[in-house]
Amino acid sequence: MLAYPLIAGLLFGLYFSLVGIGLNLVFGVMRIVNLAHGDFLMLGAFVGFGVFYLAGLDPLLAVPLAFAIFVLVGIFLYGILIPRLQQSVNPEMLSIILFFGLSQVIEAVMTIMFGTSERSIPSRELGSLISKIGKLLGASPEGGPVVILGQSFPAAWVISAITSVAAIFLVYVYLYRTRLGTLTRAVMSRRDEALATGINVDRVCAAAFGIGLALAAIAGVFAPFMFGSVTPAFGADATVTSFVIVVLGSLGNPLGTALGGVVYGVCYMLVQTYLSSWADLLPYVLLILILLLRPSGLLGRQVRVA
Amino acid sequence: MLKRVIAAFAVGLALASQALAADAPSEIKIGTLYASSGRYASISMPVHSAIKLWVEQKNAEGGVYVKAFDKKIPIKLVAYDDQSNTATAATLYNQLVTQDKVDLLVADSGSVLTAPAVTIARDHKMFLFDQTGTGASFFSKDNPYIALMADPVSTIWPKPIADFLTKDGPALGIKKVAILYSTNEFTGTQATAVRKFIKEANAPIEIVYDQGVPTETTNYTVILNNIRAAQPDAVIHLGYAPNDIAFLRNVQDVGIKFNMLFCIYPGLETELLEKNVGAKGLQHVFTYVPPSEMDYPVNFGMKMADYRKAWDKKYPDGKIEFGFNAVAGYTTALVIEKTLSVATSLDQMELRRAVFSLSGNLKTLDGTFALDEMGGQVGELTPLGQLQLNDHGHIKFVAVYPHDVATGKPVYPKP
Amino acid sequence: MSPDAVPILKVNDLLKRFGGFHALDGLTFHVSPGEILGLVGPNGSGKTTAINVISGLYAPDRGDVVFDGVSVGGMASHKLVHRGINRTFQIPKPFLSLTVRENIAVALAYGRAEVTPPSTAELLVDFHLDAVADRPASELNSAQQKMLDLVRALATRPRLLLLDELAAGLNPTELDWIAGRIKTLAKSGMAIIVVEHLMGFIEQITDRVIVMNAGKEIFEGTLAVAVKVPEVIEVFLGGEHAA
Amino acid sequence: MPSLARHTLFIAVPLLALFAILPGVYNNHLLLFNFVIFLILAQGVNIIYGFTGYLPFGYVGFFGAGAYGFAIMVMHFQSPAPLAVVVAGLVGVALGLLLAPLLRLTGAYFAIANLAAALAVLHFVANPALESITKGPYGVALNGTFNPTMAYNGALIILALTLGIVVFLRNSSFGLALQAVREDAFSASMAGVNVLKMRMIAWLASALVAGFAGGVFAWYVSVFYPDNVFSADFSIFAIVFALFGGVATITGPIVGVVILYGIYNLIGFTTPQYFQLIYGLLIIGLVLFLPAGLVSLATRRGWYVP
Repeated sequence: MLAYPLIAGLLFGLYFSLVGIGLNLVFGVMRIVNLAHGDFLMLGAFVGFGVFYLAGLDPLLAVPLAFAIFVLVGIFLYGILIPRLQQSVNPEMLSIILFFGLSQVIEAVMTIMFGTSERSIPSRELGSLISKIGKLLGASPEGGPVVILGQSFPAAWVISAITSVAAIFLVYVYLYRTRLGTLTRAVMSRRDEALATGINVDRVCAAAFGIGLALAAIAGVFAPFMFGSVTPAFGADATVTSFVIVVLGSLGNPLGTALGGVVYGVCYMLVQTYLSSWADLLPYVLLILILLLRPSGLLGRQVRVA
Repeated sequence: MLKRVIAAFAVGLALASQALAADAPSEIKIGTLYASSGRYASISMPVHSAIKLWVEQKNAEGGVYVKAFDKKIPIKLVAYDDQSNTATAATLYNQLVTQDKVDLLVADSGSVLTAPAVTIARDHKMFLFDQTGTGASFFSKDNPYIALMADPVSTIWPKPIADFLTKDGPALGIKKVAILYSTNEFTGTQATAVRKFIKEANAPIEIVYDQGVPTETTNYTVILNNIRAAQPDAVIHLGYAPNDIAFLRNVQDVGIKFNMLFCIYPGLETELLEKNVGAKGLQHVFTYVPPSEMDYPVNFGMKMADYRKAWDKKYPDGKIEFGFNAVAGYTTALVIEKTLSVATSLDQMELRRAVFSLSGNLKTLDGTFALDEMGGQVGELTPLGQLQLNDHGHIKFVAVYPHDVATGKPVYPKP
Repeated sequence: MSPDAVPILKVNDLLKRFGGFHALDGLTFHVSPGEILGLVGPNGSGKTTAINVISGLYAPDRGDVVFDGVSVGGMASHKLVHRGINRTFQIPKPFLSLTVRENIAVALAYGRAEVTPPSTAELLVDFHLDAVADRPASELNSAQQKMLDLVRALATRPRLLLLDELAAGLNPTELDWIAGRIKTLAKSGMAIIVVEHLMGFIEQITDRVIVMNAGKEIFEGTLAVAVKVPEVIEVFLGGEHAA
Repeated sequence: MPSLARHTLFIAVPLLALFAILPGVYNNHLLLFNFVIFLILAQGVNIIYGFTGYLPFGYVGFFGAGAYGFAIMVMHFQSPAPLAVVVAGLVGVALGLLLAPLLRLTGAYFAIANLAAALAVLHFVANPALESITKGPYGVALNGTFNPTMAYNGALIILALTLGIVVFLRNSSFGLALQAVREDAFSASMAGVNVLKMRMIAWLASALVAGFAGGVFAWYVSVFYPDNVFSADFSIFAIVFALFGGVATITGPIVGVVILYGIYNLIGFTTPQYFQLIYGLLIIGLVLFLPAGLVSLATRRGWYVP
C-alpha cells in the first residue's frame, strides 16, 4: 500500500520539478513573478497537439521543437516587456500584474483560435518513435504500463519523469558548466555587482527568460498525459501549483525545485491515499508552512524575512 | 401652469403606452449569459451555441408564434459574456432584467453560473429558465420563479444506476461497489443519491469504497490502486468531463480492469471523451445513454438526426462539441418556443403557468419534459447504458436499464 | 572630554554569530555623554555589526548592552529610539517616496515623546535641506540623503548617536563642515560613536578610538597612540584600508 | 480648512452621495452595488499595499471568509443581517490575525503566500467534511435575509468607513509612518516607529473592510457557491483597479475603479467575445506605460494629488 504512492509520487514529482523549474529560473535571475507560467505550459501542450495531429509524429518530438520556439518567444517577449518593467519603482510587484495581463491575453487568443474543449493525445503515442526504433533493432516492443517493483505505472509517467530528469540535468550543465550559465548565476546572486562588473545583464536575462519559458513549454508537452487533457484555461491552476513546488524547493534556486517537485509529488500521493478529499488543501498548507517555518525553502540559504 | 402642462403630458404618455402595450412588440427579447472563456466555458458554449442556432432558425421563418399576440414575432437574443466570473454574471443578469428589460430570462449553463440568476430572478419576479443548473438549493416551495429545462435534478438523475445495481446486480454477481466522486455540487449530490438509493433498496450490495476527491483532481493513478485494493465488482465514478478523461486514461495506462465501470461523461459528451480517451478506452464502460442515442419520439421541434445536421451545418469547424449540452440548449429553446405558443400573456407568472402546463406533455429530442412542484426536472431521465465497439471499431450505445427501454444485455464482467 | 563622567553606554562581552562566523567576539567598551568615540578597524572587523547590535537590528548572542543603567540588549529598535539611541546608515535609507519634510515629520511624531522635538525649519536650515524640503527624498543626491538620514536621527533627540561612515563620499569642504556639526552636538552632551575609514576625519573629531579586529578590541586610546602600536599597524597593513 | 476635512468634504462625501442617489436614476442596482464593492476592495488593497507595500494577492480570502461568516450567522444562528455583517467583518479580522505571521515575508513571497492562504481557506470551506457547517461545495442559499436595498445601504456604510480610514491615513502621521515602513522598515524603526504594530493595524484594517464587503455581498446575492465568493477575480480586480488609479492616495483607487470597472462593464455589454483579450492588453499597457497609476500623470508635474 505504501510503496505505490511513494513510487507514483516520485515519478509525478519529478515531472512537477520540470513544471516549476522555469518559473524559478525566471524569478531567480530577474526577480520577476511570471504569473503566465502555466499558460506557457498550455502553449507547449498545443505544440504537442500540432506535432501529433498535423504532422502525425511522436509527441516526444515536440519537446525539442517547443524548446526552440519558446526560447525565441521568450527572448522576444523579454525585449518588449522587461526593460520597461525594470524601470519602474517596484518591478517585482508590478511583474505580478503585468504577467497576469499576459496570461489573460494568451488564454483569450487560444480560446478564440481553438475553442474551449478538452484536448489530448492517446497515451500510447508518446514515445512511439522509441518503440518503433526498438522494434527495428529487434527488441520486443513494450506497450502499456511499466512495471516497477511489482507495481504497474503509466508508461507516459515514466517517460515524463525521465525527460524531466534529463532537462534538469541540462539546466544544471547550463548553469554550472557554460559561460553564460556562470554569468547567470552571478546575476542571480548579486544583480548590482554583476551590472557593475560589466556583465551584459540584459543578454543573460533574456537567455534565462527564454529558457524559463521553454522549460515550461516542454513540461506542457507532457501535460495531456499527466493531467488527462488540456484546455486554454489550463494555465491558472498550473501556475499556482508551480509556485508551490518552487517555494518548497526554494525560490531563486532552480535546482532546489527538483527536490520541491519530488516532495510535493510524494506528499500529494500520500494525502490522496489516506485523506483524499483534503488533497487540494495540501499544496497551499505546505506552501504556507514552508514559507513560515523555513522561509528559504528546503534547499535555500538566502534570508527573505523582513 | 408649467406643472399642469407636464402633468397633462404625463397622463397622455401613460395612456399612449397603455395603448401600445396591447399591440404586439416588434420582437421578443430573450436575455441570457454565456462564458466564452474560463472554467465553465466548455459547458457553456455548447448550450449557448444551441440557442443561437434555434434563434437563427426561427427568425429565418419570421419568428416564433406568440399566443399572447396571436402572431409570429422575431426573437432578439440579448447575450452577454460573463467569462465564468460569477460577480460579472450577477451584474449582467441584472442588466438583462433592469436595463434591457428582456421578456424571458435564461440562465447560463451549470450550477455555479446559474446561482446568481436564481436570486436576481426571484427578486425581480422574473421567471428563470434554468438550463442545466441542477443545484438542489435552487428549488424550493417558496420560489415560483424557476424551472429546470434540460437536465434532471441531481437527486434523481442517478436512479437508473442504483436500480440496475440493486435489482440486476446480485444476479450478475455484483456484490461490492466502489463510489468515487468529485466534491462539487453536481457530482457530490449524485453520489449522495446513489448511496441513498442503494441503502434503501436493501439489496445484498455492499459499498466497499466511498471517497470524494477535489474537483480539480486530474490524476487518479494512486486512487485507482486504492480502489483495486478494495476489490469492488463495480466502480461508480462521478466527475466532470476532465475528471472522466483523466480517470479513464489512468485506468488504461495503469492496466487495471474493473468488472463494471460507470462514468457520467462518456454518455453526455461522447465525442469529447472519444477524442481524448479513445474508443478502446471507452469499451464496456457504463454510462448514461444520452438522448442522441435514444431517438425519443418527438412531438415538438427537430428530431435528433435533423438537429445534428443543422448543428454540423452551422458549426462545421468542430470547436464546439456536439453533445449532451448542445442538446440541453436546444431543449431549453424548445421549451421556450412551446411556452410562448401557449402563454396567454408575457406576464412572468403566466409564463410559469405555461411552462408547468407542458410538464408530461412536451416530448422533445431530450425525452419527456416533466417538472416536480418546485420546478425541478424529473423527466428527461437518462437510462443506464454500456458502450460497446461495433465491428468497425466504432462506439455504440447499448441501453441496459430500465428494461423497457433496454436495447441489449450488459457485458459483465468486462472481458 | 570628561573621562570621569558616568558612561551612558556600556557594552559588555558582546558575542554575535552569523552561522559559524563570529562577527563580534567578546567586545567590551563604554562611552560617556559628550564624548566622541571612534570605532576603527579593517573591513569585517565587526564595527557595523557592533552598531547594528546596539541599535537593535540584531540581538546579541551573548553579553549585554547597558544604556543609561538599563540593560537593552535585544530590545526592539523603536524602543531604543524612545530611550534615546539613534543612528545613521552607511547607505542612507530615507523614505524615498515621501518628501524631505514628511521624512522628518515621521521621526518627529514617533521619536522620543518626553522631550521637546527640535523644529523642522531649524533642522532643514542647519543641514542645508531647506531648498529641497518639499521634494521627494528620491530626488536628493547622495550627500543630501546622508544629511536627511542624520536629520531623521536628530529629530528624535538622541542621547547616543551612532554614525556609520557618515563621511564617506563627502568632499573636503563638506567634511570640515560636518565635523564641526558633530563636535557641536557632542558639546551639547550627546554621546557619539563614529565608525569611519577616513583616519584624518577620525583624528579631527574623536576623543578616543577603539581599534577592532575579528570582532574584538585590540586597542583603546587616542588615534595618535594607536598608530604606533605594532599590533594595530599589522592589522591595518594586512587589511585593504591601510590609509 | 485642514486637509483632513477638505478630503472628507470634497472626495468622500460627494462619492457617497453619488452612490446614494444613483439607484434612483439607474436601474441596474447590482451593477452599482458591484461598483461599491470594488470601491471598498480597491481601497482595502490601498490600505495594505499602498501604505505598507504588501501585495495581498489573496485578498479575496477575507472577502470569502466574510461572506461565509455572514452565511453561518444567518443559517445557524438566525442572526439579523446587519449583525451578521458585523460578524463578517470580525471573521475577516480573525483570519487576518491567523495569517499575521505571513507579514514576516516580503515582496513576492508575501504575495504568493497570501494567494496560497486564500486558496487554502477556499478549499477548507468547500470541503464536504464541513457540509454541516458551511454546506461544503454544495453552496449556500440564505432565506429570510434577502433585501437588496438594505444590503446596498449597508455597502455604502462600509464604503464610508473605508474611505474614512484612507482619508485618515492620507492625512496623519500614522499614514506617513506606514509609508515609511513600506519604504524601509529598519529605517522607520529608527524613526521610532513600531513597525510590527503599525503593519498589523493596517493589515487588520484591510482585512476588516474586506470581511465587511464579503458580508454585504452575501447579503445581496443570498445564493452562492464557494467558487463565487472566493473567485480570484476579486483580488485581481481590486489590485489592478487600485494600481491603475495610483495607490497611497485617496482618489487613485476611486478613479481606477470608476474607469476600469466602467470599461470592463462596457466591454461586457458591447463586445463580449473579446472581453478577456482587451482586458489583458489594458493591464499590460498599464504596467508598461503608467506603472505608478493615473495619478502619476499629475504627480510627475509636481501637482499634489489627494
